[in-house]
Amino acid sequence: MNALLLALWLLPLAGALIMWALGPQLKRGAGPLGAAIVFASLACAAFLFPNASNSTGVSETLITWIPGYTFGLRLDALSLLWTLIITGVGGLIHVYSIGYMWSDRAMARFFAYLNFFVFAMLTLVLSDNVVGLLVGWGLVGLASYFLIGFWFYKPTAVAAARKAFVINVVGDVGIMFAIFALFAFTGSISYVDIFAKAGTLPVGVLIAICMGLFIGAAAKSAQVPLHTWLPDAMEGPTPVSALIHAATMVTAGVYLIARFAPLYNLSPTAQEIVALIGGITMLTGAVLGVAQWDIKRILAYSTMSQIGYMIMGVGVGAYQAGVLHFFTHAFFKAQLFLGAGIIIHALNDEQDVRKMGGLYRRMPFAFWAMLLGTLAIIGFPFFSGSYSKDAVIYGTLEHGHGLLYLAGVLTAGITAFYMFRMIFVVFFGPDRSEVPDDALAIPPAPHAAHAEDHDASHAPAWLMNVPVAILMVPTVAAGWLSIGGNASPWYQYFGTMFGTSENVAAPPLPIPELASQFIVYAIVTVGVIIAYLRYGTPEALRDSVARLRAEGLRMPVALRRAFWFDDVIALAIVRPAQALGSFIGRVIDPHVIDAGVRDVAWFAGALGFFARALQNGLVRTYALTLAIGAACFIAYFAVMGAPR
Amino acid sequence: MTAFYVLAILLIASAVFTVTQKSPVYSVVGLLTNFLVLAALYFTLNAEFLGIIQIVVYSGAILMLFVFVIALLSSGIGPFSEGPNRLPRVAIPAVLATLVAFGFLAFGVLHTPLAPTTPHAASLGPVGTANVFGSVADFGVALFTVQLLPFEVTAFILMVAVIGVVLLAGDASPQKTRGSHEKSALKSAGREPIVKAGR
Amino acid sequence: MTVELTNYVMLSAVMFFIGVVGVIVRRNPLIVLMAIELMFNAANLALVAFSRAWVNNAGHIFVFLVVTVAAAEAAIGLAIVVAVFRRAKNVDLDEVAGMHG
Amino acid sequence: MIWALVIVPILAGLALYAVPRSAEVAAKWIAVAISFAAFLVVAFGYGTPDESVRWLQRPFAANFHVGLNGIGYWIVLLLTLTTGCALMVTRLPRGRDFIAQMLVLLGAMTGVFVARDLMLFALFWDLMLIPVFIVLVAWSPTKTSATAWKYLIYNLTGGLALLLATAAFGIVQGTTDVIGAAPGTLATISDAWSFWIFAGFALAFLIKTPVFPFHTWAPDTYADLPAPMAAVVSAVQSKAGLYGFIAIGAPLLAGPMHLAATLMVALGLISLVYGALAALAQDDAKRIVAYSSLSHLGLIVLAIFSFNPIAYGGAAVYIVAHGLFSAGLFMTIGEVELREDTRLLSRLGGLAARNPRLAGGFTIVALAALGLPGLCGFAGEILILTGLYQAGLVWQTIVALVPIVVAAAYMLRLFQGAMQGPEVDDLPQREDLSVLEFAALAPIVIAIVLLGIDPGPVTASAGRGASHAVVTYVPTVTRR
Repeated sequence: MNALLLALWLLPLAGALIMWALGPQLKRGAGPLGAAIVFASLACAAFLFPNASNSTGVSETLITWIPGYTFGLRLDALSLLWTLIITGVGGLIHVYSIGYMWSDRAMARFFAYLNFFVFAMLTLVLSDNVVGLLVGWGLVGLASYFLIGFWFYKPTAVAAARKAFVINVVGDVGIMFAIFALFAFTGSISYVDIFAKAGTLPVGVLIAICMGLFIGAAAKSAQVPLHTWLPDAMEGPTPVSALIHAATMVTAGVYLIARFAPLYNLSPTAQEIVALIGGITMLTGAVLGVAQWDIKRILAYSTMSQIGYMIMGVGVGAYQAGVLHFFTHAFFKAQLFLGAGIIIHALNDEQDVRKMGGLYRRMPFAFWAMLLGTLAIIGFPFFSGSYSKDAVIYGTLEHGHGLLYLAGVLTAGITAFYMFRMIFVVFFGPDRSEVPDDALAIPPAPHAAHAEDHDASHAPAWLMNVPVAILMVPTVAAGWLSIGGNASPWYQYFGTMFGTSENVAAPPLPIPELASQFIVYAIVTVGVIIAYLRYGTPEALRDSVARLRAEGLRMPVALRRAFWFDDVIALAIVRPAQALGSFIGRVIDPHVIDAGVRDVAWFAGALGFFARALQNGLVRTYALTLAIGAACFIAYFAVMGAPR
Repeated sequence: MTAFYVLAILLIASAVFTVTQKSPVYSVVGLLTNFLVLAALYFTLNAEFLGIIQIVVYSGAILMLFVFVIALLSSGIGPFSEGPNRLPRVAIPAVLATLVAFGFLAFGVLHTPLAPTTPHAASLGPVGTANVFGSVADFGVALFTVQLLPFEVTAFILMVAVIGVVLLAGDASPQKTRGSHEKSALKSAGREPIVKAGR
Repeated sequence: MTVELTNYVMLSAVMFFIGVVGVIVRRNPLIVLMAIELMFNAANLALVAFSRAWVNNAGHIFVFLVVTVAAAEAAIGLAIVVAVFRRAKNVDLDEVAGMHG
Repeated sequence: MIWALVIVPILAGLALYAVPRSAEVAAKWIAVAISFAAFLVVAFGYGTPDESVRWLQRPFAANFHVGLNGIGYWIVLLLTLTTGCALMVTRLPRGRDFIAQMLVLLGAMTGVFVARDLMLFALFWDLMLIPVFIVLVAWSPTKTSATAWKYLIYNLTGGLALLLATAAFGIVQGTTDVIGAAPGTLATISDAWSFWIFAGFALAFLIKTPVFPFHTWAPDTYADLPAPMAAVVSAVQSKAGLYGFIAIGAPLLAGPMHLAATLMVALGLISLVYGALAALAQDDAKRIVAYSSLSHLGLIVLAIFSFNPIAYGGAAVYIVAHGLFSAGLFMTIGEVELREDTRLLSRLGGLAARNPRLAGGFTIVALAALGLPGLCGFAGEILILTGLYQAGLVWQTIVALVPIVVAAAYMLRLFQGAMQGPEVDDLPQREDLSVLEFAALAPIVIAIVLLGIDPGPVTASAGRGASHAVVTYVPTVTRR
């Protein structure tokens, strides 16, 4: 049993080390090897399912640093869910990557990183203690760093990777603070001990801990204002975006808050803040999604928005609903990214939707994949997304957050609008790939040359299509697990694992769940219709070039600059820190501190100069000095008495 | 008691005379007086052997050395004509420091019990008797038994002094020695001489 | 009224400081050497007086040693004076400043 | 056997001057063999019985007393390992002489950490300055030896203070054979004396570490020292001061340690933030590492003066961890400089494309330095900060968290500036690490990972024994 758990955890690490060490020798063999290892992990998880799918699960103690700092593994219902997604969706994306990275010479390095990521993410969710979680937290950040900066000869990729890493370190620091407080008050880092003593924590400390954890969650899960790294992270290869920046890593924040439900339940204040930030992120992401032209950035902002839903869900205390949205989102967002990847790959790395158009005819498979994903994400009835999203939206109402409810409904409408905007612009209308950039008002961008690392051969198409096809099933059906409310398999699976929030004031519900669902559907329909009127009507499709050009030129500055988040952070934090750094390094250190020391040296020299004048070589001066010294001695002993 | 004060006045007067004379010859005479008076004081303090030593060694040997040197230097070209005073007001701080030191010393001496008795309280028998405190026998026994090591070290010091004097004064003309010849050539070329030449 | 030990010590101090002033103020090396001899003898006087008061002849021995050292010192000092005179034809201490820094 | 660890390298170093200049390779391999032999002796020699020979009886008792245990054991292990690895990659003009100096340095520094007598400690403390000074003069990249003098004057000032304090300690206590003595066997020193004795020790330790505002010698020294010696000096010599606080200050002078805590915590905190910010703006790769050392070592000072057992354990881990990754950083930067003839970030870039092995090694040491969870830097950091918080220094803990973010920024700037981005055309672009150079980096990387996974043995070595006195010290009300 334990061997299985260890194998589940360590297999991807072994794979990463093997591929890293043997990289050049493996050539394209690295891809299948990496995928096989991840599926082996999945098999281990499947074998463990019967024992692990409850709130205690299986566990294993590994290392003790000092008393209280004990590390171990723990696979319970929550971590099992994540494990299955990581290895399952991860395995499919591995297969897909074989095709996507076929012509990249650094394929072994890529799969080493991917396997390392899987290992890191498993460390995160399998850890039975908060420091182990932080280790996983840092390692997934590292894997993300490696993969965003995979094409390290592109300066934009390097900058994006650094930004992602540094912002994630901000999150790490938040979790570290929570660890210190937890250890100081409970004397342990393991979940079991912490939760056992959760009730004894003072209120202020509890809020501080929850906020520290939430800073970590916000940085990892791209919550406002720590979200700016996520759109930039799209510099990485598309399978990476699908795996790390959509399906798994960015949802770690949801895992963290669900994992620490026993603490959050005790602190309504912290819950309010979490839910509020989640709601703001949800809305911000959706609004910014409207303004994007890069297909991956559209998906990135939609990811941010959807994670906002999840965070809002777990924040208000609707843990099952939030986690369900993670579950369905993992499938349909992976689907969307992989579909986008097929398009990007076929168009030789063109990512601007204005240069696409009419792809329905050229790539029907990609179209259907994207359409299914879109229907799921907007919450179209009977698709997976509708169940989870409705559960989250209604959850806010159940826990008495009317304003968040309205925001959730509104966001659902905006989501429908920008997703169908993408569908119409990409798949319908004329092919605009030959239209010059000026005609579409696309600003010229320096193109980084990275052809040198490619060879000309192309992968068989099925390598990329099969994983997408497989993902179609859960994209449609994953939500069906939750049909039937509390009696459904989904709610039974978790049971009472999350406990209940302290603030169950049980407000009277203004509307029943079914009514809420219909409200959402209505708003979604409105969003789709607006998108159709604007981008999908025959006239709109006909003069799409002119319309897209006009839209690009008339885009409000606020949206174009993504609400100035980057600018404010740069102006308020990054620049001052750099300025202070150069001030210290170039002014204070050499000219104040070192100069102070030099002044002491100069003073000693000056003293020597005067002392030199005393050494005039005249015996009489020396004798006088001696006499004065002797007088001083005599005076001292005459006054103080003789030494005994 | 009267004797003490007479001797004390003589002692101080001769000391002052010694340091104030322009010519060293007069100073030597002052110093001689001083030593003789001191020897007398030693006798009053039962230190008969030291009194004799004082006359023999100091007055007889050391002062003779001074006289010889004065004679030697005077035979040259006016060596004692002094140049400009490089430390014109040195007397003021010197006297000041001395007075301060003396004041504190006096303060300390007057406020501290120095000895259980006055020097003449313990009666020791007349000076000149054998085997009494301070007699030659008493002194000799101490010197050759308990204090033997210091005595031998003294001998060593004297030997070193003899060698030193021979080295310093025996080198009649520096130009004749090869080493110092080269050195002086080097110095006159490069830097100031250690001892400035007279004008 | 007897002669106290204090009287001897004060006499010795006076003589000593006369020597000190002599050493500092005079520019003739021979007289400086003589002033040094005065200081030696002042110290000797104090030693002898203490020795008598404590009835302990260690002081006498010390005076004996001082006398021998003084003899050595005078010999060396005078030799230096002669050596300097040979080089400089002048023994004014204000002219002999080769040790200046 | 412990004495052999000290004497053999010094004698071998002096003997190397008898080897012909042309036999540089032989000299190098002799030195490498000696270092790794010493490493093995140390590795299997934990808790070897102390060796003691009578030295002085007056004015106080002092012995030639050496021992191999506690935190000193780990530092000596680190020292022999890093010296061996650094020697393997030494490629310098007048190589034989440089290697000889490295061996002397090895012996002298081993002496510092195995000495169990304060006088002996002070003796080796000054001895270990000499090879560094000689190398700074003889292998100076500039015409002047200003850096060498700066190094020497700073550290001799500290050495003098150390010597005076040791002498005072010996006179007051009657013996200096006290390092590692069982608690409670020594008489307590009166407040007036112990304060001044501690002040002397503290000045020496703060200069050596270095801690703001005594740090300005360090960036110059590290920048001018050839990379192999910079690696060893920054890895181990800078630990002498911290070792002193833990092994001498904490057990023997608990009272003044508590008295000085506020000041020391402030200095540690300033160093921590100041070093991190200064590192952000440097162009010279070695200076980035030098300032980052200032920052990291400030954290250890903070830990030592929190008087918390967990923080002491963390300090021990971080001492070893910092030794490992700063040695690794200086070695990799040395490799970069050998290849590209420069170490200015504004000139470097894109080396990873042609130097994957160098980039791989650089990645791991840089990640350890920025405190990536799972590597040794993190293990030390989190234990220290846990202890700090537990000791009630909440605000200090929060301030100490900020440089962790800054560390990520400057370390990535260093790594990416040299290794990533587009390739720079006007660089020589020489070949990747040879197998030998890779093998020299490998032990350090392995140690970084192992220590990051399980720092337990190291925490045990320093946490409880040495810190016992200072942790349990209850300040009595003293008259002022």
